[in-house]
Amino acid sequence: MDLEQLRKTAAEVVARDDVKYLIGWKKGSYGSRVAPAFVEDAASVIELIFSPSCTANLATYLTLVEKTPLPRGQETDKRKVALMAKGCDSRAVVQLLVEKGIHREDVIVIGCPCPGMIDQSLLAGKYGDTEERSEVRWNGKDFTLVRGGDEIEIPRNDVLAEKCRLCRHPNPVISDYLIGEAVKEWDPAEDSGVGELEAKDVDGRGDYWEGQFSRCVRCYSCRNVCPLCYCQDCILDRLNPTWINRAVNFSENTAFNISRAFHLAGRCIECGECERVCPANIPLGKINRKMAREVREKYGFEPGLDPDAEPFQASFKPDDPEDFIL
Amino acid sequence: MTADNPYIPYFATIEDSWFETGGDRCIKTFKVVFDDPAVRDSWNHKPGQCAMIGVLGEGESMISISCSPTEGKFLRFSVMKMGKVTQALHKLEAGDKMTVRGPYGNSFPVDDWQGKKILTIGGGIGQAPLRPIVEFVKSNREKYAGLTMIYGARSAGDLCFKGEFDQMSKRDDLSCHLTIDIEEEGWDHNVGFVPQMLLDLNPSPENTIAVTCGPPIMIRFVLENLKKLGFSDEQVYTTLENRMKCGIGKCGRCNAGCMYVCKDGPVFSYSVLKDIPEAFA
Amino acid sequence: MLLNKEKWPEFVEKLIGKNLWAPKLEGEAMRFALVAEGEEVSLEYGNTRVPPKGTAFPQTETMYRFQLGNTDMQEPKLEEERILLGVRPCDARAMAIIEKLFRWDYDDPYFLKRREMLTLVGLACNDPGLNCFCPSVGGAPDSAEGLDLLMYDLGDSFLMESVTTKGEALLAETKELLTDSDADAVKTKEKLFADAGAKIKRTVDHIGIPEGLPGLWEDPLWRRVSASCIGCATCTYLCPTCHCFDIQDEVEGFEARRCRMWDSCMFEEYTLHTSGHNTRPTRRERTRNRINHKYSYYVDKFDVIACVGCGRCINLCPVNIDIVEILRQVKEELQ
Amino acid sequence: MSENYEPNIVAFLCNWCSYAGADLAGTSRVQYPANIQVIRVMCSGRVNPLYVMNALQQGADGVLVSGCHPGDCHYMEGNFYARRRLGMLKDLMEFVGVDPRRFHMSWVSASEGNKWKEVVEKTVEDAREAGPFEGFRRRQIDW
Repeated sequence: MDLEQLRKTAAEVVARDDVKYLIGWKKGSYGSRVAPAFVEDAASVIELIFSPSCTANLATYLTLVEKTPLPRGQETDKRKVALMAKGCDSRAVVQLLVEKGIHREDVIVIGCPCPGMIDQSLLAGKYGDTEERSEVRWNGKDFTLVRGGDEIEIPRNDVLAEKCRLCRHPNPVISDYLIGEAVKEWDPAEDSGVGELEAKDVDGRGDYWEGQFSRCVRCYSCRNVCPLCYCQDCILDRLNPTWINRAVNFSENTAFNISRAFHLAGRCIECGECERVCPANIPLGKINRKMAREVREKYGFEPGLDPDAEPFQASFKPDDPEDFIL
Repeated sequence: MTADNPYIPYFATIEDSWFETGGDRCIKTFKVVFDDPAVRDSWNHKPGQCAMIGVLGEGESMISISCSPTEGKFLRFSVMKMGKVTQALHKLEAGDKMTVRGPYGNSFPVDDWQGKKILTIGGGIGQAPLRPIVEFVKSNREKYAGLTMIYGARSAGDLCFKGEFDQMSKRDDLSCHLTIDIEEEGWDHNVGFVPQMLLDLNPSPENTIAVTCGPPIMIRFVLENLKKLGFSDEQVYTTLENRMKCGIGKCGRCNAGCMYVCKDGPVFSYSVLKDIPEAFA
Repeated sequence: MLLNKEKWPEFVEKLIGKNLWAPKLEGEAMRFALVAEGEEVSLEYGNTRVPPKGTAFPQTETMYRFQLGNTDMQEPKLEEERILLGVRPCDARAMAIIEKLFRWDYDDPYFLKRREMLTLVGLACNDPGLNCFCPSVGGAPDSAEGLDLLMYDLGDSFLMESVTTKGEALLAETKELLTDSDADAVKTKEKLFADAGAKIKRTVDHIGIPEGLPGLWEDPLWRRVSASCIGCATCTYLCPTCHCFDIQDEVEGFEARRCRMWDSCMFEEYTLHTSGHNTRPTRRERTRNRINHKYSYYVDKFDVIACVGCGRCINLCPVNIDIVEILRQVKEELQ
Repeated sequence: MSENYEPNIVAFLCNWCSYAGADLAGTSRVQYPANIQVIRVMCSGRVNPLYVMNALQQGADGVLVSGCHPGDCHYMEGNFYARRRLGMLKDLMEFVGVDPRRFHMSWVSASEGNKWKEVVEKTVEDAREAGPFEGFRRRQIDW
């Protein structure tokens, strides 16, 4: 990744009058963590980075702006937001465009081709973690961990995030600026997580998910972090009528998780954020990927690729499969 | 609310209920009496306090007690139809039961105010917590130097406790000023906003306590205007309202700055409140 | 008293019949769970993912049951004694801290009863985690506050020190497994835990923060630190001192219950009035409230910081919002 | 499973076809199992997946959604949306461990009283085979 080019482009973009800020990455507070950066002026672009730690999906922030009532006479800030987008971030942007969650003219996409991101928990598990800042770099084929004065070679598959192993679109699908060269796409690994579950019988799967969903603490981080969960009025916060009780038990947790997954069927762009942030380690990605595959195979639809597509659940084809109908 | 569990409510039967205003967000007043005679006798609230009233199966809501303890062994609540609980409350009629626990919060220091002139400035449903003061002062009129009431609403139909004002304006030991925002037929009182009316009346701050309650925007301008009239911060009281669940300082959500509205409030002197920016959020 | 590690399985065995809860691996993380017959308890863990506050303040608990149209209310029976084995000192301290709130003027019967039924057997930290900062906020890797019994891992044995009569009773019950401690053991302990304290790298300088925080009300700092917040409840649900709850009625047919469940100040609807007005409308206000509540309001009311430095919110924040970093910035602004 | 277990089925029927079809079955005195509780909705496209889940949570052992045949929808295309959405819901529920025999969808027109009978029989039979639903049903409140 050419940081020089990134910062130069970023400086150029944030200097524009019609740009509010740029959402990118900066160093985090400890270890090899990174944190989202909101860059408002050209002087701050120096803090921008792009490294294998930038696993999260920044497209979330496009729809996370709370709209508070404005004092009389003030107008909403209609300036554009610039976004550093990997392959998966850009797919989220496209899907938001499809759903008219955002408008194309409101966003500037700075495409960052992505050679694959690390999973921090895998890294910490295998190579330890430190309070002191460290850095992970791409070194062509694998990763290098720079910690203290040491450089540790890390085989790619040791710490590669699951979503990246399965990734089919590492390059941004839309962009206004492209930083560096497009990366060579790799063959997605077989989705063994979903495969293993499919091999079980329905009761076996029920037991598996009961174990998982029972742990859910309903912190809603999966909902909040998801770039495509952006309803102003979420069914989960509704009290009247209360579809899903707020009580935390297996029944309500399952209802919550099914509705979350259902609302993302045909929309999920498989960025794996829900699974990454879950403090209870529930493999939410498996459900999402299963649904994404069903949609792909049965309906021939893949979300987040074509900004002019019809939203999957708000459209139909006369010849949709109906073998399940009595 | 039993001795060992403050979350268990008492049951109270609605003796009478009537609509104060109409419309989508209509206000209904309930006059309720506790089922348990022991509770009826031991219950002792002060003007300004609130109670958690609710309907089993729907939930509870913090509502100010809109009657003075001097009125009798009953409670009055004026409830605006807003959310899940208040909608359920509005379905109740005379003879139905509601749950009540409390009284919660601090109260207006009416005893400390003896010998002073009392000025209440209310807007809309904000008159509900002020009514106990008015009633309390009315029944202990000799202990107070004066009582002036300013009360306004959007329209004549939005005024609460209408029936009581005629009688009040006939008394010569207190003055009652009503106002509505927009002129309408058959209205022979003032027309204009409450803060403006306050300026027009120009009450003297001397030996006076001003108490205000109403929509946040009204409170803001009333406080400004009181300042213009020369009221010091210590002379001005207001009440706050936030979302509440427990009413006893446990559930955490009602704080404005370091003040828990359910326990440290709802009544605040402006001298305390002015240092808490969140109170005016 | 000393417990040789060879006797450890026997010690656990003795407690198992008594509703013993200990950290168990669930998913990829540790969580307190009931230990069944014949199970091994391992104390090889940093800290549990979800704090043990749930044993006294469950995520969802029934306050009372009733039938619609009936004035009869049944309260739950909370008379089940429970032993928690391997509680970290920070989590035990947190229990003591939130107990102050649950005793504030009105006694909270549910929390206090459940707390009374608990025996907390602590385990001092030999190897604190990388985001631990307990010494900065009044704790220590071997703090006994809130515990009934504290165990120190001395390598081949546990040094057991009772803190309360409950702890003493537990020691008395298992006395045939214990040997008297000696001066050496105490010396080893002191050395070990001085070292453990020294391993903690992260620090918070809270001097002046409780008084100074309200003065930073409109500081640009809050927008800066909350910009990346996604508004989830990870930091608050996993916080051992967060105690906010919501009360909801649940109805199934004519059977109903009023129950309470954890709530989080990071949720938008937490302070949302029915009118649509929100006193904390954006993540800026909500983040500000979280920090203020822990480091200022609670100090104002109960004279103790409502943060025990367990580091969970730092470890688990999806977007690396770091309370130590926020407090560093607060301190900077104050100077 | 007890010998005399009778499944509870909640059926969401569209107002224009399936409800009329069920009506016809009734007026024609077609005998079909009485395990079914009918909820009339204006269109099968109005059936929110939450309804299906809520029914299962609150004690249904099986759920049936029935609408007009493709192309016959009173609202032109409501049942096409329903087909896509509920088809996916079925896949999803199967993946998280809900027996696929518990959820069915059918097209029954206003004239198909006999088809209605077959659909109900099939649904009840499947639910009976699957047994009482214990999955994520709201369990008795327990302290």
